[in-house]
Amino acid sequence: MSLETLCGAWLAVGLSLCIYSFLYRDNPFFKLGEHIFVGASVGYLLVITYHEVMLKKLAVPLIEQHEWRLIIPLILGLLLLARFLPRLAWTSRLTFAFILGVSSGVAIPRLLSSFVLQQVQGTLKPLVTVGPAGISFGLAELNTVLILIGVVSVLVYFFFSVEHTGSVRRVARVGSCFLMISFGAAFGYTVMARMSLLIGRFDELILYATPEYGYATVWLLGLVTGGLVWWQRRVRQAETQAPPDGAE
Amino acid sequence: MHFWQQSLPLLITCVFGLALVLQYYVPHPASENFLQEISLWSQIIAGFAIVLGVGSLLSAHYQKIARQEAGWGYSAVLFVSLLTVFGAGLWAEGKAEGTFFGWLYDYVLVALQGTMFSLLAFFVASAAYRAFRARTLEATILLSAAVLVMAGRVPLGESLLPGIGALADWIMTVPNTAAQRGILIGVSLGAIATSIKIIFGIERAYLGRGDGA
Amino acid sequence: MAPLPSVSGFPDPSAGSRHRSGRLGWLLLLGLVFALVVGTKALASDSRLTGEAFDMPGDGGGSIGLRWQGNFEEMAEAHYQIVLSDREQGVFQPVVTLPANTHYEKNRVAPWWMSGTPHPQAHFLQVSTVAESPLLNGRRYFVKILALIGDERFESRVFSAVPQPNWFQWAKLNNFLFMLAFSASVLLSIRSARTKPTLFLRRIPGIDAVEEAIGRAAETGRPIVYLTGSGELTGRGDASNMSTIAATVLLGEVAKRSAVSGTAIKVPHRSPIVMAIAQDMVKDAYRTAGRPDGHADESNFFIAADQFAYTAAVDGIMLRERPAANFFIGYYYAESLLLAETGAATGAMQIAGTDAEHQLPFFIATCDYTLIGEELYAASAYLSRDPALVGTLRGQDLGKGFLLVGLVAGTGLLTLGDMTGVTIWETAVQIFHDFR
Amino acid sequence: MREFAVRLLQLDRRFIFVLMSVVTVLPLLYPLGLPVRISPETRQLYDTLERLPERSVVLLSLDFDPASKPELYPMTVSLLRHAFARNLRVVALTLWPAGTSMAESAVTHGAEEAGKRDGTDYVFLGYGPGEANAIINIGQSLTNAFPTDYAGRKTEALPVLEGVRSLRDIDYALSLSAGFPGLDTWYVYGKEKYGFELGGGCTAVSAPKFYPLLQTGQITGLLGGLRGAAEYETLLNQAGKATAGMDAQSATHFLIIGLIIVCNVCYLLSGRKE
Repeated sequence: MSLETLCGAWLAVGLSLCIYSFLYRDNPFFKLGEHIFVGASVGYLLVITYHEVMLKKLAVPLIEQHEWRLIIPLILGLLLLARFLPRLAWTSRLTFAFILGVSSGVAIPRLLSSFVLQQVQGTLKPLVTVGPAGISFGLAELNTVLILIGVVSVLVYFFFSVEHTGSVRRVARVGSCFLMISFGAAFGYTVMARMSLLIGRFDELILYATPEYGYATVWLLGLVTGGLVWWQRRVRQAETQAPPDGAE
Repeated sequence: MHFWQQSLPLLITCVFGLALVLQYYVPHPASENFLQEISLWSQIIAGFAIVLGVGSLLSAHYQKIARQEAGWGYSAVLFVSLLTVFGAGLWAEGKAEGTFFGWLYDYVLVALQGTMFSLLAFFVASAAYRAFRARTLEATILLSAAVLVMAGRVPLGESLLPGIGALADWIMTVPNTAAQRGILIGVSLGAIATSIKIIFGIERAYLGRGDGA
Repeated sequence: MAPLPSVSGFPDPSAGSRHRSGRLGWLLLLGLVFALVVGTKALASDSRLTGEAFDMPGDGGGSIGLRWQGNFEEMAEAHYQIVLSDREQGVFQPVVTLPANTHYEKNRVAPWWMSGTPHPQAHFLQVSTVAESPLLNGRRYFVKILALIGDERFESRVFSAVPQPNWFQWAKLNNFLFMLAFSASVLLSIRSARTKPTLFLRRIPGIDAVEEAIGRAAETGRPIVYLTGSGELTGRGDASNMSTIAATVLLGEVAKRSAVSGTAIKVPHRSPIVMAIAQDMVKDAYRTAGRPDGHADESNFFIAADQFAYTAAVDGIMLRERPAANFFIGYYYAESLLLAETGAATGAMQIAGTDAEHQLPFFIATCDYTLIGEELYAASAYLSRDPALVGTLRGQDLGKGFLLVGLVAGTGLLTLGDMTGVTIWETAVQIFHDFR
Repeated sequence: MREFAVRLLQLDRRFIFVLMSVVTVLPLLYPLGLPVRISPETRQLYDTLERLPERSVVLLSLDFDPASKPELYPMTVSLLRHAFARNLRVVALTLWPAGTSMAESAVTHGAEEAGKRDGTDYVFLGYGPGEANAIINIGQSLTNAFPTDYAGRKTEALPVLEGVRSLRDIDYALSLSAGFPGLDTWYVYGKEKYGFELGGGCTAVSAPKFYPLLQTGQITGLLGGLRGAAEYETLLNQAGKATAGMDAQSATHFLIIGLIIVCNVCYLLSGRKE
């Protein structure tokens, strides 16, 4: 194993454990990890923006291919950054105005087509099947009916111009049941996602706990735990001198 | 000044908004070229928007250091970590394969980001124990559906309770599809309505308050 | 040229123009479409293989359409070959060879306002390349249709058409009309909300819960914690804009009511921009409630932009101060669970409102009342009576109502049509279809 | 009894955290290897890829950052394996800046493993800024959106992009998405206008909202979360990270189900009081 991989493994484990120390309570290790995280993300974002956007999409075409029309987005982009200069801050509105105009204009017809017409089209189906054997109604048709009922009742639930009384109330109630089933499914899937992330991280931590990596996870777990105990003791001492005023 | 600060932005939004709405219905090459150009410009501006976002974040931390507020040391750590990654990235010309920049990405960024979000698994577990209660009919239906889907989408559930996988599939493809479709239609109409209001200058929160930014 | 086979029952060659006519006499605009489309094509006069070539309507140019009839479908192994040239007397290059019983126009996906009612025997093909190079706009192309049956070969006369770029995509006509109608309904509703401040909006049950929570705080003398979420108002049009605006509007209303009952309200923030707006809202609310001495700037305070630092601090506040009620309104990310769980553990009454659908399940499971998605906008419109909010809601309801009626009536008619064998409804519901 | 229930509910949450760790680690160390059933939406994606003729162009948009790596990286690996094994051309990119290096290394390693040549069999275009605008720009003209690929070569001259001028020339686009921009953005701003076949994978969090699009055929095939990735590995007969995680997934799900049940039993016993 190369030295780079070994150092990397120790660093990754150390930082991961700093973050996990939040499970005990908010503490300096977590704060350290969190700030390194934010700093590294921002640094990475800047590098990618510089190379992939500023250089490749702007500077190279502008300087090497003389595509002068790209001066317009350059100016609009610089106006955006004028936000940092209090006296010129208002000029950034021109760029915001451009971005908002473009994104709103582009969105309207496309959303109508993708999520309104297509979705209505997908719901508009005959509720029975007419075949050579006559009219039939099976499981597939039952599902079609259920989807229609679900879509209609959810739309009624989110209808605010009509009082929910009588039959409207009953339909809206059905809508809320459909919503709750769907949110339940979403709940289950979200749990699934969170667990997958945990499994992914633990998988790596277990790998780094092997002898090849010098038992990185084991050693560092001990170190972080020891650090937490020491910190906790110091906080306790401080608390006995002053009234408690900490996190939970 | 009022024209430059208030009316001109509204005009720009309105003109570009309407132009891009109409562009959709016009297949003529002139209109297609316009779309291509605008989308390229927007991509470049998006790059500057990232810089703007980063800048506002950093200015908050910079002030913390300048005023030596509580915990300013952490903000300093943030700057050190930022400069390290940024410097390494420029040195490596943005290439990650086999560089120090790539090493930082693999062992710092990937590890930290992954871990940060995996914390939530623990909180889901504790909330499941302490807070997810069937206090209303809605919550009861929700929790029952959640339990069925959770059991039906893992191999253990399917081998313990045959048929639960198919039931979970059905929940996803029928009641879930119906409800999500209702939401999708409603949300899309809402987004379209907001876009219309932006184009016609009724929704103008982006202009900010007063004469400041 | 090989002799043509004698055929019986050959369809009326004049069908080409007849099937164009819309028989329902729909909108005047649609009539105009037909007139335009019909005007662009040349009719063929050959008696065996009849057809026509025309510029494809409503496209960006570079393609022509072919429509033809011949009754070789019954014969085994019959094929049609399309050949094309840019000179009438020039060399014709093959474009494509198709089995004779395919490419029927009736199977083509096109709306009735473009295709009319196709003849059952008519074939249709769109040609945009020949020998791998694209057709050029403004140049006249000549086409022949060949019928190949074994060794025999029948040829149509030469048709011609000029591909042109067009200025309107007719397939998107229904989308265009919906767009106009919906825009009008939103804008007109906002106008009528301005002139008629009493425009009806239903009172959603969540509003009662809001009032109950404020009442409970007044009884117990403990504060209210109100979170405006993790949304930003940077003006970049983020997904969180709508709910963050609604959160600040609703904050104003909650502040008004709590000022009257003398309850303290605490609003910790993640975004300085949102905080500045929230301060204005609370100040206005205190003034309206006749308590200009209330300290709006003290109730709003900034904590940290970092997600977990903010969450830990707010959790600390909830545990220390034991608020009577917690409001989680606005846009939320993963912190929702941590906040709502801690709040639930303190026994506070909890009300959530968000359109962040991925966080809704957690709020519903941990809070006493949750405003779901659009209910949040409705609550802020109902309480504030801001015409722009009320009008938008009304405009959206009109759109939803139209789709609702379309869905119910359309399904009913389609089902009835299927049972009775009437196909007209399948055509009619195409106004809800998305064509490309 | 009531008091006991209340006390039980107030158990320190750190106890649950330890329980959670144990339940996750044990199956990772001692796997059971329970079989994974294939869901129809995974099958659909597999079949679509299987039906494409050789040298068809597959666009792979890796729209995620390291936070979703455990869920979406195994999918990336499987899809690349499948596409390369079928001898399809792969055009990869990302709409998420933070995922750029991860996407690059995934594509490079996948190609190395299959012995594919950069520029001829596959290309990594890099990061496309501007979310929806990036998609529209590629839809209008690929060389306009990406004059050069990630390595800085002119895209016009690359053999892998021969005959590919815009999204209209893509045979199957796959977006592996962790949020916005993602699969739905690819539909609204891509397929809606440029009409290519679209499918993809997503984190489990966003899976439920894609079902309405599956039902209408707006998207062809969907891999939902780690489970979807495991199903795809099963279809390819190449068990990987996702399959290995399935037992732990089973265990954690049943732990959560158990906790919800205990919580509600205690809630009932405590007389529905907080």
